Amino acid sequence: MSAEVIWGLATSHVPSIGAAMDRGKTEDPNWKGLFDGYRPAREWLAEHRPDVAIVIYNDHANGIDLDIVPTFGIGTADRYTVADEGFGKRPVPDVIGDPDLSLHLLETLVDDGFDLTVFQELDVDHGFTVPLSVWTPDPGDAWPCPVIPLLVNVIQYPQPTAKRCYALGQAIGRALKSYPKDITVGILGTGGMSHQLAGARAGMINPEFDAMFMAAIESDPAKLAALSREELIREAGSEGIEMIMWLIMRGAMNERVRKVHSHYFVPASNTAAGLALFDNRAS
Amino acid sequence: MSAEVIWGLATSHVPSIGAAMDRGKTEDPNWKGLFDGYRPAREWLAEHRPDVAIVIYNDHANGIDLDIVPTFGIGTADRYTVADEGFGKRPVPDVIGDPDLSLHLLETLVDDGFDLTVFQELDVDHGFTVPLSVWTPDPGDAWPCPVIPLLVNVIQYPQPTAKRCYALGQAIGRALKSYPKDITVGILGTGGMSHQLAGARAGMINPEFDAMFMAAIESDPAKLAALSREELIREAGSEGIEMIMWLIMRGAMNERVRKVHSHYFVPASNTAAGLALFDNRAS
Amino acid sequence: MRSEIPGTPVFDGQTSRRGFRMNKLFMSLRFAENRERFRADEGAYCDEFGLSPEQRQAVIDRDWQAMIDLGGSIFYVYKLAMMDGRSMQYLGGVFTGMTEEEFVAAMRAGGRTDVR
Amino acid sequence: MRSEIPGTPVFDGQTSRRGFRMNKLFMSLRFAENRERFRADEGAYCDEFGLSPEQRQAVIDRDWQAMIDLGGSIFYVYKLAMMDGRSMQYLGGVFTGMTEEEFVAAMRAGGRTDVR
Ligand SMILES: [Fe+3]
Ligand SMILES: [Fe+3]
Repeated sequence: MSAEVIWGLATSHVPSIGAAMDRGKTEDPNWKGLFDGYRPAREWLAEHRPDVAIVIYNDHANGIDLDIVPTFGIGTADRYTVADEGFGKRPVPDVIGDPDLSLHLLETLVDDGFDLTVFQELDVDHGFTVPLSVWTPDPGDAWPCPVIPLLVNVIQYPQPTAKRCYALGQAIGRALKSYPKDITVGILGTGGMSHQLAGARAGMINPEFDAMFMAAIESDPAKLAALSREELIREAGSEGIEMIMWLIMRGAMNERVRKVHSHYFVPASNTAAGLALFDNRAS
Repeated sequence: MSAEVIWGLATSHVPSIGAAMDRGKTEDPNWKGLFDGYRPAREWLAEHRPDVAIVIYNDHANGIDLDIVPTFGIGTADRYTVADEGFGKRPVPDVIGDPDLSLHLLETLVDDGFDLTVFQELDVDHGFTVPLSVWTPDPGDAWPCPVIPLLVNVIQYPQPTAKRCYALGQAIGRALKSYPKDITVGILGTGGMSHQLAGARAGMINPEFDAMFMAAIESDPAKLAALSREELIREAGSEGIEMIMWLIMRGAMNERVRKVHSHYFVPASNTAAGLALFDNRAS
Repeated sequence: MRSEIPGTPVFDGQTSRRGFRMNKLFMSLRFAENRERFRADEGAYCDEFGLSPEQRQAVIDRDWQAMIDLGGSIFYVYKLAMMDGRSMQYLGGVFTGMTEEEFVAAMRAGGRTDVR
Repeated sequence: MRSEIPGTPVFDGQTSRRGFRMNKLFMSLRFAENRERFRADEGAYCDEFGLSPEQRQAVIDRDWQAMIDLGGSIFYVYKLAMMDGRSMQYLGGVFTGMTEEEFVAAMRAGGRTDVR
């Protein structure tokens, strides 16, 4: 028996993507190109609902403060409240967790030498809910399945290295294989693509780097795992470094995956938005 | 240039040891044996004052709560307040930190694949202040030098493995060697020795295991690093597992160390109290 | 997979989840104003923290063993004991069926070396 | 050892230490009652959070660049901007010497691909 990753979804988590959906602006000329590009992925995902999902994301001054900054964190709660980020909660359902799988991951990963921080209570912000909305635009009263948050520090230097993120993903893959129940899992790596919010380079976009990253995340993740923090910040921008979270997702998948769909769009507010959906049952 | 560990001190951090000192009971028949045994270590330490100290400890429901439990944490503040644990603060000085060294350790250790949680604000409890008092019974207005807290989860299963703790210690040793200033460092590993506070085994003491641990921490730490959580809990008690923190201290020291003094005493309230002082300049 | 060790409660993730609200209550007792509010109406204070009926009863009854069984961490439970002026040796006695004096005597005699 | 990347503030440990109290203030603005208290007396609110005189002035003047220079994290600074009804594109304009419209136009034209 084991938990089997059936798909991996890499996607930006820009708040304005959620806001565009919440305000019914997805057909606006400035947004239509983005949301049209999501459609094939959403259709495929609707037909491949997993038993549990894991969302790899970072918080943006909503669920955790700067007095305690964990490199990696995992939620073990049975419920996660949607955060009020200062303009009211997003009109989306709270998140049901899966404490059994959370604790299995925690125990296995700590044994494997990953120094996770355990969250028994956590409000989840747009970094978490926007990817769920990208996956499931109309959740109704509940998201398609229980979801486990895996938090990564991408805001405060030193972030975990790309190499460490990839290794964590691989360890998650191993941990899922040893789960003593037969379940299917979807895994979401969030953030990116290139963007920088402050400084004289604010607004920078690097389509060549993004294209390289989009190709390599499928076929050569080890190449991305070799990037230093400095290279990531230089090429993808001070906030684009958050793409290291895609590597955690990718590490949890098989060596060979099949790309179902990908999409690249500029801009989602100040950001290059990317989406890539991979079928883990490549065979 | 480098930061050089000049000594390592392993010591219990039982609150009643601090209370006995704060209340002037060190000459009481029930306590005298413990404090007399500290004297040779204290005398040696008074003559070997480092520029900075690192205290490896765990919090006991005072500085952090169970909603966020980090496996490993490091403080980066310039000051740490002594916690009020519910009976007023201990009458000891607040702790001055060393943010430069903290941040050097943080960046080096994260690069080395340790997933630390960063504390910018932290109240330190008896787990931290009692070892300082064991080292320096009369600090006056200030402790002998700045001190950096390194937090370890020993309360909530899964604790980091003994192996991981020893590896973290070794990584701390390497990180200190690369510090771009010439300073001396004292390192304190706290907790233990055998004890169990709850359950039908409450009050258990295992002098044979403690003697083995005391000998091996000097000459064969790798043997201790191979102990499983289950072995530690069985042999040292559900709270005695905190002796994994001694291994972090030991890992940061040289392969060969010279024992200056050690002492073993039962009981400090419900605990076997141990002290071991090692000179890292064995030559 | 963890093996059980007889007579040894292990505070693991499921235990911590079970005891979460009760342990939060205990931690709040670090502050004098909370201790006063608790003393003034223990039941109401328990309800405020969302304790289960069993946990609420265990707290009010000072049923220390039940608090541990219902997810209490000994370090947190001890905050309540301290408030009551109880020592860790008193609790040790409760958990082992001894009086505090007997438990202290056992510790001074070198600890319970027979139960390991 | 970190190499500097021109035009790119990196929010590292020393920056975070410097901006700690100011960022705490920004985070507090998630809550309506805090926004009201802040609006009622911005200086007093800054003092309550222990901001340095420079940080206090930067906040009151809405000197966004100074807030970043004085240790603000953009995600935290943004909480204040949101309260003022300012967008991230407006801030982008401030940091790059453009109007909000110019910045939005640059993004819609594919982003600032010339500054990387
Ligand atoms: Fe983000
Ligand atoms: Fe302890």
